[in-house]
Amino acid sequence: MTVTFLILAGVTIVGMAAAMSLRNLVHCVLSLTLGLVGLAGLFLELDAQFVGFTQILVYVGAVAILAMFAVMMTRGAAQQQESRPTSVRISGVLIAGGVFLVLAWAMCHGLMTLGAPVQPEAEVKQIGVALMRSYVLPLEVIGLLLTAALIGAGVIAMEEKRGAR
Amino acid sequence: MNWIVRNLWLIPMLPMVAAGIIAVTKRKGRMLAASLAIGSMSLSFLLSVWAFAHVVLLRNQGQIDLQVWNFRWFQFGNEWVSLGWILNPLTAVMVVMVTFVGLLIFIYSIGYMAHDENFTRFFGFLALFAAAMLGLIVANSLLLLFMCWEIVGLTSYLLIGFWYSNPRAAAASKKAFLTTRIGDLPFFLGIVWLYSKSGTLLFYNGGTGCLEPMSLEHLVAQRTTIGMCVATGIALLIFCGAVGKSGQFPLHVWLPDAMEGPTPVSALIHAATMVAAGVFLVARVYPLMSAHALVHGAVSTSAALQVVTWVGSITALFGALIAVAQYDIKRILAYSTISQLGYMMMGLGVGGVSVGMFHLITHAFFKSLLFLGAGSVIHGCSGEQDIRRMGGLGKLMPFTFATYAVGMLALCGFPLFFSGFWSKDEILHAAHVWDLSQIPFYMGAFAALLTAFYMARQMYYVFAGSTRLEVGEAHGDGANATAGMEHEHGPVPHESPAVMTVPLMTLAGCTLLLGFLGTPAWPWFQSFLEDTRLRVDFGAFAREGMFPVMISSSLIVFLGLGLGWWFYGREPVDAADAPDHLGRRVPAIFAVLGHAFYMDALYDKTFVRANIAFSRISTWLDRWVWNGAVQIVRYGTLAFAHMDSFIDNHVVNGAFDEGCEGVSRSGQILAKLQTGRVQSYLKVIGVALIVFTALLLWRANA
Amino acid sequence: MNPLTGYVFLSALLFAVGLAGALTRRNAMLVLIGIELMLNAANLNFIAFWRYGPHPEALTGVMFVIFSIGVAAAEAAVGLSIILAVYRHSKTTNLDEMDSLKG
Amino acid sequence: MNGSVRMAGTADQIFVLVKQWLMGYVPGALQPLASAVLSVVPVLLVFPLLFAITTVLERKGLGRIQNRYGPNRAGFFGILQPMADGIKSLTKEDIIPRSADHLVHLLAPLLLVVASFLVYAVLPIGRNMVIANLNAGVLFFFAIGSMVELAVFMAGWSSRSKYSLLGAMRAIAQMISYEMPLVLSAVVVIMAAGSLSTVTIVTMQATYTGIWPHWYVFTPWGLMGFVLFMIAATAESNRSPFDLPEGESEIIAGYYIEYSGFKFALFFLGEYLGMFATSAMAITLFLGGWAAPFSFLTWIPSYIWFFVKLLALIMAFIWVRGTLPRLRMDQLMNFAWKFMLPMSLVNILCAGVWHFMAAGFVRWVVVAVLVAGTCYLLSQRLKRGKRVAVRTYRFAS
Repeated sequence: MTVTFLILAGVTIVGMAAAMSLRNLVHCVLSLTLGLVGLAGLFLELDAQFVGFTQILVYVGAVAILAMFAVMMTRGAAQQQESRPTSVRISGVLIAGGVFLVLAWAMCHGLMTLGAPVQPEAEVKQIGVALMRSYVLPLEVIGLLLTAALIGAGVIAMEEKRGAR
Repeated sequence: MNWIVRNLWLIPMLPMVAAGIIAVTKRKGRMLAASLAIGSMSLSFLLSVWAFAHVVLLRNQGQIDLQVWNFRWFQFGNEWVSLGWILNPLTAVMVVMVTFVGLLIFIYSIGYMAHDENFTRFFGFLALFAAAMLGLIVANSLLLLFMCWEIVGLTSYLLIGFWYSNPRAAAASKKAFLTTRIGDLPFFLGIVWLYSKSGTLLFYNGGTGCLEPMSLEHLVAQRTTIGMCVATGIALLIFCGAVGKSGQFPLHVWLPDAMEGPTPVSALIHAATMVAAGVFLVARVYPLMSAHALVHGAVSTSAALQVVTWVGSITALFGALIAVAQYDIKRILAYSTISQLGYMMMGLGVGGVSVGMFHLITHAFFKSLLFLGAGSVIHGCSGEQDIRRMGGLGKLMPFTFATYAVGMLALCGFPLFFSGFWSKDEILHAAHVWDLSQIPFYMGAFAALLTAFYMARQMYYVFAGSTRLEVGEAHGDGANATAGMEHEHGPVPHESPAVMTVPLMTLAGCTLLLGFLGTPAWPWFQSFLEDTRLRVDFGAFAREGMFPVMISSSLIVFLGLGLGWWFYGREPVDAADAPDHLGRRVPAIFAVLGHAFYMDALYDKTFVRANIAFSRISTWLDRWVWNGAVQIVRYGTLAFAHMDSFIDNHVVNGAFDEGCEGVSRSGQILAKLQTGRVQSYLKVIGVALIVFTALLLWRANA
Repeated sequence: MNPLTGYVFLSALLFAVGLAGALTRRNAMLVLIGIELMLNAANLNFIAFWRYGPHPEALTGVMFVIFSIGVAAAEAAVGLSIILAVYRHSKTTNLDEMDSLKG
Repeated sequence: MNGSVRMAGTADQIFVLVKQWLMGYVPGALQPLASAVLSVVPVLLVFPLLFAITTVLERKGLGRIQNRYGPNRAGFFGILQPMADGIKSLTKEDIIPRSADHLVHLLAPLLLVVASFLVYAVLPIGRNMVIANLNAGVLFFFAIGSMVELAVFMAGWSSRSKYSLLGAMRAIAQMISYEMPLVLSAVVVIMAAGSLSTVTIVTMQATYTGIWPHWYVFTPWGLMGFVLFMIAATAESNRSPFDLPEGESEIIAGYYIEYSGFKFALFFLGEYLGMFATSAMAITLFLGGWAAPFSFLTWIPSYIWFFVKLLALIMAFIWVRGTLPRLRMDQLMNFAWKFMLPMSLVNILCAGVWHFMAAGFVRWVVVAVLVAGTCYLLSQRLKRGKRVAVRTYRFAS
């Protein structure tokens, strides 16, 4: 339980909580980015360099920007009607809290019996070799999925021609 | 095994590949198509020369000169179907001839077809034809031979109908295709019969091939129900194929009509190579043809060969008679081809492979020379084909005239210097010494007389006298080919370009020289084909009636030429519509000959009519008998269906409707939970997660 | 305390935060972001268990996270474009108003 | 490390030695922190100084290209011009639009500068001179580099001005489009070196055959990769001819139009730092990093070589800016998606072919033909249907 962990955890939690509670959508996305950077920091802290940098590249470089574009295109930043009945909000938060409690309970009882941690070797090269050897099929599948998602997203978001329907 | 034997398939495959590439070439790729076709043909020619040299070398070393390369193609049941190729003197001679003549005609075609918009397609077909023809020659399996045989027929169909917008060309191509098919059906039956009897279609396969003694003995030993031996039956069936393809007597009608195709096609396919395929086929299966004699030894000529001889001699005389009274320059040559093919068949029948094949080779050269010359004439006269409208071209087209004269003299069999003399003389001599009958000899001799006569007639009509060409009356095949050149050249006949005259001169040279390979004094060709010792022996002329036959045939030729001069050279034809000099004297006979003995009309009245009547009967049967049965079945089905639908409506559907009602009612109840709001669903999932995890943990702890 | 516990607790907390957001917010985009958060919480778990698990050399956790990031990227792209399409159609990104399948 | 320090000359390793000497005076507990500070501070000092030099260099260079003088009043030959600019921007009023989102408006330039500085962590400036030798160094570079887009968006959005928003949207569209060829063109080097570590990549290039170095730019795919990388880098740093997002004549200054004073200067700094960083990355990946161009020149300290190459690339940037006209938006996008992307993919393929073929002349010819042929075909496709003529200058002479 190092200081670094505490700082990063704090940043992540604050960022994510802000992302879920702020009123302005752009602020939400920006704080989400902050939270994700904090999470990437946690990955680095866990010696998973490759995953950490990939996290930044994908989430900050792509997903956040994509969300920004979506916000701008749906004028989400302009409309600020967050007037939900309090009962809905409370029930939602209660359920989330319940889930957290259950998970925490599970952790307290389940898994704290692991041995001493080994310093893992996660050289980028090893990851690459693993991706190309034992995980080559999932890699191909994910490539196909991403291609399909790229095309599908383009098709869905494309402006419909007037009178085409 | 020598490289060339293993890779003999390259010879047909190169033009095949070229044809494939040309098939996908755009119409504009004229130069590409021509160069591909000619390039592949040149390579094939080189390979053929190599193969030829290889065989000659083996022969000189005295080694066995029949080499085969067989492989298994596919399996059905326990049987393997094998294919293969063969290299022996017969193959070697034929591939060299076909590739050489083909190459020259390809080159000639560049000039002849220069103005045709389907130039590319033309070369594609030509290359495909060459591939199939070469495949036919190198095939060591009757099956492979038959496949190539059919492709050859197909390309012939395509090329005769090359100008398919011309209805006559379309009809001619159809006629050619159907007529040859009539011959191919018995051929195919013969193949099947042979396979069922001998179990293999390979010609030679180290002792187990169908043309090898073991199999032949087996075939001869068996008898059919009518008492004929099996070998003879099969041989006759195969010969039917040859009759169709080589335009022998009953099935010759397609060949004159095939002249609707472009002239290079006529030269290549319908004079030099394809029609000779029938002759080649008989030569190839000669052991089978002569099997009876081979085994029994006593009788010198087998029944099959007798049939071949008679059919050949009748055809020879028949074609020559008709050719006398034709006016179309290409039709004269076509009937002449029929006649000469008859000669070859006769030669095969009476004298064996070498006699027939020698005439085949020499004929290929001089007849393609004549056709190309005729093409040059047609080209020069802007598409005119009627000899009555030509005249006086000797001065205007000197090269064509000179080469045409060489071809004509060779065809007539002018003594000593022309190849036709030696090969025809060989046949006549063989017929003379035939021990069964003298009639084929006399028929052949008369045909030779007629040949000299009609060729002289044609020469006088076309090249002598004054020009009778009429402007703007062009018709026939050249009309298409030269449609665009009228304004370029004008109506005055002109010499053809070098790309056309050079092949002519090459062929003329060959025509002059080739005969010396097979003179009785130095019969290199015969010895090459039949594996006998070769020596120079001028004494051979004196052998057993050789000299008298030579003298008499020379006299016949001179007589024919003289008659030609008497009728046509003495007083030159001066008007296009003047009646024929011979026709004036014996109009009745001339008309019969001019209509080719009314064979087409006869077929029309008999076979075609019968066919139409039969199809009418078939239609009637179809409409009333078969259709009635179908109707009965239909009503039965309908009745059954009505019964079925009754059960369906009242029994099955009733139960199903009840079930559906239940589902629908329960669905209405459940639909109340379906708010359409994702988040409420998510909430349910969340609660479920809590509950189930809690339960799980509770159980685990308890 | 075991370092793993901290990470796992953090992950559970992040999951709960994401879930709370997904449950309470009305804007479809924010719900999507909440789902992304839950996914990332799971990723953190994977990495933590890989790091402190008995067989880190197997790289299973890392691989899982790499593929999960790929899937998440695809999901975000498709999800956001669906939101765009819906917005273009019904002029709203409010989930409460998107309760009809009829176009 | 000591071994390699001794191997190279003292002049080469002077900074490393000084750092080690200073570390000797630091108590053990503070060692990591002190080491980090001692590595970071020089970078924080040197590159802004380079920025200052570059501004004046650029203005003089552009002036020369455009037949005018450029700054020549402040100091000798205008050498003090950056100082004057800095003082001016520091003392200027910091105007924030009333409707702006204040926090985001403030954070945007900071994020830009921080991200731009962060990437220097993995750039090897000389032998043994790198702040952090990360396993995934190249990935780090691109990951942090992608943060710049966020900063640009923040700046454009928070200003509440249509020009800045338009500029930001253009900039992001452009940066996203060119980020892909940028990364993909770097992949060839990663394939060749078999490592994502910048230090390893440079070390692999710092060997020689005879006097010739093994830089990746001296292979067909390396040359093509370098060209693609530099084009994409130009677009990434929003410089001419890809300066649509801040095209002065169209949308005034793009996303930072509403900034003034020191924040404006920060944007300027961030952009130049980004340009230096991508140039330095290009040097690291393709031009052998700090390695000398010939084996007999290795006695010159490695960091000098690095800065010489960096300055050369900066000069090239200035030259390009002075000579090429700005592209249109559709041209920009067409070029990115129809030329750069397929070309970089084919380039990867070519690198693979290179890897699996036996070394020798044949490999050279095959790969060169592949690269050049694809390049030609793609450029022909791009040019299809367009009239392309040589530009004539009627008044320039």
